[in-house]
Amino acid sequence: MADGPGPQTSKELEEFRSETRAWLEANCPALMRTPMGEDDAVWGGRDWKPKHPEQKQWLDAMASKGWTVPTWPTEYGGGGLSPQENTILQDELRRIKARPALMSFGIWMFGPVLLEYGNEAQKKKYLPQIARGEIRWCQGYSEPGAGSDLAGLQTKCEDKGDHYLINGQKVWTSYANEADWIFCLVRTDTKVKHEGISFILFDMTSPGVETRPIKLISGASPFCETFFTDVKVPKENLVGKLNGGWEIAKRLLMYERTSISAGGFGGGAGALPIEEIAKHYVGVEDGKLEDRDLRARIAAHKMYDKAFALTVRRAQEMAKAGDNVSHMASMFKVAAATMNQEKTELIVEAMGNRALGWSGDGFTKGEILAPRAMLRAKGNSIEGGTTEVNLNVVAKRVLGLRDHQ
Amino acid sequence: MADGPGPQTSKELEEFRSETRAWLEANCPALMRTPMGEDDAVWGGRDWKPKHPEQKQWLDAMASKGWTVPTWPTEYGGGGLSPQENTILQDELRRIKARPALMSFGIWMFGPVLLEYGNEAQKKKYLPQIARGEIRWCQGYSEPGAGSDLAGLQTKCEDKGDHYLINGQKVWTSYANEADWIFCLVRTDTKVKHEGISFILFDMTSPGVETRPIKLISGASPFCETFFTDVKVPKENLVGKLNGGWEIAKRLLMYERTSISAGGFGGGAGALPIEEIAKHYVGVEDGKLEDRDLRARIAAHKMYDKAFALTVRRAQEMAKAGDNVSHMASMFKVAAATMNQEKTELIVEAMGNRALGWSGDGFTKGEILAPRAMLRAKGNSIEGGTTEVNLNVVAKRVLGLRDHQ
Amino acid sequence: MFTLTEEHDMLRDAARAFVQEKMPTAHLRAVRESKPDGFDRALWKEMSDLGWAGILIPEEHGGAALGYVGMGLVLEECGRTLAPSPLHSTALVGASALILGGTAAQKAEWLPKIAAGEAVVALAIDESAHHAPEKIKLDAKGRALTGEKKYVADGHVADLLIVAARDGGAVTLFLVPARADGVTITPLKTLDSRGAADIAFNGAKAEPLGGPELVDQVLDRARIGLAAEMLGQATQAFETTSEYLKTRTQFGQLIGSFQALQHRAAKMFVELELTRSCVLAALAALDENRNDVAEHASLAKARAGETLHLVSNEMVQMHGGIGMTDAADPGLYLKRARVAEALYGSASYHRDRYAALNNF
Amino acid sequence: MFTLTEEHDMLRDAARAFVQEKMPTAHLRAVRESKPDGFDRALWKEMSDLGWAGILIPEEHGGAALGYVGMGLVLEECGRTLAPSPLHSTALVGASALILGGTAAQKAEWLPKIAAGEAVVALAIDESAHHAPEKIKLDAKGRALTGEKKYVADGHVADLLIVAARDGGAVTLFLVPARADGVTITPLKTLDSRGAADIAFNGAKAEPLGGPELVDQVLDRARIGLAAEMLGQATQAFETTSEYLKTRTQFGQLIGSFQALQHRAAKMFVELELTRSCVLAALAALDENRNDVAEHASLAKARAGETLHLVSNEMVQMHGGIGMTDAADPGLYLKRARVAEALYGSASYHRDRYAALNNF
Repeated sequence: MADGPGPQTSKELEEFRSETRAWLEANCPALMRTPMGEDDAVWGGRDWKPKHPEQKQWLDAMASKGWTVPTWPTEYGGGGLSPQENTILQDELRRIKARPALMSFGIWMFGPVLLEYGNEAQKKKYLPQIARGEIRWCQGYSEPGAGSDLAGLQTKCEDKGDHYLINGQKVWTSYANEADWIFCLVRTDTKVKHEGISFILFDMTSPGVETRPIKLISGASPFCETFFTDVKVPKENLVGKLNGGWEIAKRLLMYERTSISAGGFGGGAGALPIEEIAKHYVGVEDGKLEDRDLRARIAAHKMYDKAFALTVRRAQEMAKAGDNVSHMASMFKVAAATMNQEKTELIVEAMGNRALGWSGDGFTKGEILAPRAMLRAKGNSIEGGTTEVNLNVVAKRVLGLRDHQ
Repeated sequence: MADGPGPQTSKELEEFRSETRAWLEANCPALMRTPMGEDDAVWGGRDWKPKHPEQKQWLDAMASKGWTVPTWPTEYGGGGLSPQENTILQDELRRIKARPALMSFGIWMFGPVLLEYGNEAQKKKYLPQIARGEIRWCQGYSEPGAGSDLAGLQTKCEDKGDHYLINGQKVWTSYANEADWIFCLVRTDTKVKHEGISFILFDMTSPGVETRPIKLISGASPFCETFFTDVKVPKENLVGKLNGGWEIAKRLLMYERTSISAGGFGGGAGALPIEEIAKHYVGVEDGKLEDRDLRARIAAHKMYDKAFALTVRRAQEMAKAGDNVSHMASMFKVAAATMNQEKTELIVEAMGNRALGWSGDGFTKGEILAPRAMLRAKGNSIEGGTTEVNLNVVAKRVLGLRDHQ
Repeated sequence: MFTLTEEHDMLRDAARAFVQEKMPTAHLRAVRESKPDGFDRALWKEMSDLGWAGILIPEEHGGAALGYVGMGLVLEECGRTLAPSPLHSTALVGASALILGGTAAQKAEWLPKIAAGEAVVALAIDESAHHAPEKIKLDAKGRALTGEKKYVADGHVADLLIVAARDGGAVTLFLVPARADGVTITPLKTLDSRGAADIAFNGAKAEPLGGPELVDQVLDRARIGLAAEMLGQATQAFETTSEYLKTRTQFGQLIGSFQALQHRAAKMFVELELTRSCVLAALAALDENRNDVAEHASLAKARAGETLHLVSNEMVQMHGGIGMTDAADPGLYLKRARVAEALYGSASYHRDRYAALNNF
Repeated sequence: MFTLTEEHDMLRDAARAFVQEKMPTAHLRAVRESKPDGFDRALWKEMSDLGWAGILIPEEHGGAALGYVGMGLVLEECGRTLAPSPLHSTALVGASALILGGTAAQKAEWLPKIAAGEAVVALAIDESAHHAPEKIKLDAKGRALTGEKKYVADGHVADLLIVAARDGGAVTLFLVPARADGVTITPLKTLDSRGAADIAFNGAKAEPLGGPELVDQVLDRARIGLAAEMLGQATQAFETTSEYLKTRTQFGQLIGSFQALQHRAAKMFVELELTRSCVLAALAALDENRNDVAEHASLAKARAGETLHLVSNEMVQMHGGIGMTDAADPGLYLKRARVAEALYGSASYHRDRYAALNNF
């Protein structure tokens, strides 16, 4: 393994580190270095009202450097950083425990595919808005009859000469009721399946767009049903070729899986390690959890958790060394879902009847969150590609097993 | 649920019980009431040499009453007992801990289908020989290319006018090297699959029959490869219709699954309950197995085991009450295999390094048997229909799920 | 052991017809929205009029004396649709405690009220987050109770409390009217919408009920009855899911035609059949007054818990996104499952107990 | 942490070429039939000549000083074909004990012999059926050993024994030449055909080696090295099985096209990738001299044990009847798997230890 000369010398990188550290020290408000509560995430968008002025201050500072999207090119609002510089930036952000300046499907999913598939006008128009958190995007993918079988989608997009006309229904649109624009898969040819899909963008305030939040078993409503009735969309809003959307869709799904797995799923009451929760609710005898059966299962889970974290790190090191690790995305998605479901179930079990509350004063706030986190986690093996679909992908693309012939 | 009058009054049945008890007391030799060792099973057959004279004495006594096959009609060597009488006989045999007088694939599998599908001449000829243990049968089913997909068998059977000519190869023929006759599936039409199979019988001493024992991972060789080269078979040895063998084959498989599940798999070192083995090798602390993780898993296994035994009993009671329980055969096969594999693995784990011996004086006889029983048990989910095939059967026939259309 | 009498068959058929018609899952949704008690008192009266509240109660006290197998069949049918009512706490647990341990006067006072659906009874056992009857501390010296009980099922609606407490050495049961002085009931809003209560006792006057062995006897009945309800839940969850597999299409195929799902469904079927045997055997063991009731109770509760856990998770997963919505049924089964799994001892608790009962 | 050096890559490639050519599974079969030692001394000499016996040993004592990552890579390759040799007992465990705890004289005496493949070393730890270093009783008062050791890997062929014993309070390690007076070695015929020994000590004279913390250090190295070998076994068992799924036909289809098998194969792949990370991280932790070696060792050994258990069982099942025959490879992997799972602590042992290391 030759140590070829990198694009930057280690001296240059060290300089970047000290400059970055100084800048962060000067520009990250104190409040933005404290732990985040449930509602403290900043998603930006036209209607965003900061909960604290520091949120806006921090977002604007980061956006001014292009550091909400550090590796995007500077001409599109990015920071233009090299991978090494970005690693340093992330290190330094972690060091001061800075909150994310901006959460965004535009950053995680839409931006990367637009960089690859968009035309120059589209990139110029949309990417800087994403980087600055001005426009909040949502994803129009699943439909009632097209979940795992995404390519079975039916939302119709007709060419009306000077515009497209869209009719149909999407479901599981995350935060559609709070989003400004949507990136959307539509059917532009009904005679073929995968080859009849296009990737299109439009404003959620367009006439004919309606959203209806879906109440989940956990009690929350982060998703919507979204209805399109004769929605007119300018022709320049098509990304890539007409009927060429499936390739873009798959690429975007890859970014989605990676971002879900790498970030882990939301933990709910998971701020404390399981074993501390268990010690509190189960009790300890001779230094060991009293329920030895549960203890063994918690230990097995923690080992799985650690093995997963080590594997993420291994994949990162491999990627840095130039290896292709795209085959690992489906594996991470499966493992991350399994792990989060196991964790939230173990917490519920460890808390016994204190995790059986739904609301009210009889339980602490953490006790109320535990079963909701468990319920929420059931979706981890469904959203962003079901575990079944991801196991199919591993079997076929990674292991080379074939379908029935 | 009406309590209709049974075929026999309870007074008659009580008389049968006392007569049976007296007869067994007089006719079951003392040695035949002691626990069986590894090589004490009586399989009968032309070449059988009893290890002890009592074995022959016991077999002859039982055969004289027709009680080796208690429910078969008396004209075919059976006991002609009603189901209630048979239950009483089995009770009384268990009461004195009598060894089985005769083990036989003829009794468990071939006899029942011959009673159903054979013609009068065949029943008269073969069934009494089975009942008396004079002829030992083996089963010619699997082939190297036809395991789970049994109907893919290729052993060719040609009509040569006054006889059939058989060429081909079978595998997994239990004790073929010790059997006198074989019941065998052969291909009599190569143009169709299931409809080209016939069920035929022949003498293993026929010219052109050759057997070769297969050594298993457990070290034992209970199965053979069996080769047929121009074996001539009389035409009257066909059972049922030409090309009508698949129906008979399936019926026989049902008997096989039922006999495997009801009898359980051979236990090897399993004479002692797992927890007693574990107490000996793992140690006890405060009355509990020291390895609490293993203890929880042994408890879970024992509960599964008990649940299985209760389910067998429930099915028996349902059958007795006239319910159709044939849909439970595949379920029992799956559960029995799982259970026996779990049991033998837990024993090996509990015995630690004492279950890692293969031979020699460094280990006790029971210690040597434990890993061999574990290895042998791996076949439980393969033989008599794999677990995969049985799960398919449950999904399709019991749950009504369909194949891809 | 597994044979039902004609009376049992009739009882089950009647229960199924009633529950399916009057208490489908939509009824639970209605109760969740509008009944803070966690059940519908008018329907509970109807159930009592059908004789269910008195299934275990001798005829002399107004009951039908149909035994635990009969009780189990009705609980199973109620489990199928998650029908909320005080049937388990009152007609099974409460009635059992009084029948087994009550004096003639106590029986005469309470059993007719129970059979008539006029008194709701709750058993107060646990004092911490986990089921641990061997650790009960509630003090009953001088027949005055002092201490706390946690998550008492139907404690928020009970008329009569049966309280496990320690009078000197052994733990025994005591009767306390729920509205007596010194009893403070804190209602809980629970995951399964049925409600429960934390209860504090501050010198509440109590009448003793039977001796120390009564605690185990009553708890084992509670466990077995709950296992029967859980069997019904798991069976229905499985059947609803099987139906969905036969109707939902993806990739141009019914999802039930995918072999990976077929095998998972087949394995659930095996688990359900095994669990059914355990539950029926445990109910029969009660009616037959056998000496291995404890073992049967732990077996039934542990296996029902494991099976329901598996099936409720698979129900959500196999329903996909739909299964995550509050508007669909899987969430309701999942929530009730987690409550039932924990009540009267988790599978982990009963594995431990089963091992102890088998001396290892 | 996971990045290999060029030297490591070369070492692994050389090991793979050698093992695949000279020690395929057919070699284990040959050893099983004709070598009561459980390995081939000529091939062990060749392995030593390639420098493997001295991978850990400093250059001044004739070794290559390539560290634990290098050692792990070679052990993994040996695991792939179940290649039998004293590499683990001698080059890893024996060398580690001497390097970490030996005096200058002890090192000078033994390390060159180990590096040259001239001395086989065995670590004698367990005294009962299970790995339990905290319960060691073997008495070392007055530097004379008395007691018994069970199932000492390579104990039947060792020249030098490293023995854990108690001199007064704490357990420490001692050196005893295998042919010394007072040492009685009973060879064992083992499931994996490699052999082992029960060893009795009756006043055998012993030299102390290092202090009490040495026992844990050496055991953790043994566990991590064995986990690397097990990773190789599991990886090859999986790859052989995957290939079989792509060639075996039933019902007119490759069996690997059945979705139920595809999902099981995919899950095994996930387990293998997670286990690989644990093993590599543990080896790196040794080379980096980190303070969390104990946790890494238990993680690697437990996960390698669980993964190998799963994969070895699936290997037999997916091969069907063929998998049950002695002539096919699955049985060989299964047998070695069960031995490796038990040595130096089962998954159950290491779950317990991991929990204890994490204070719960």
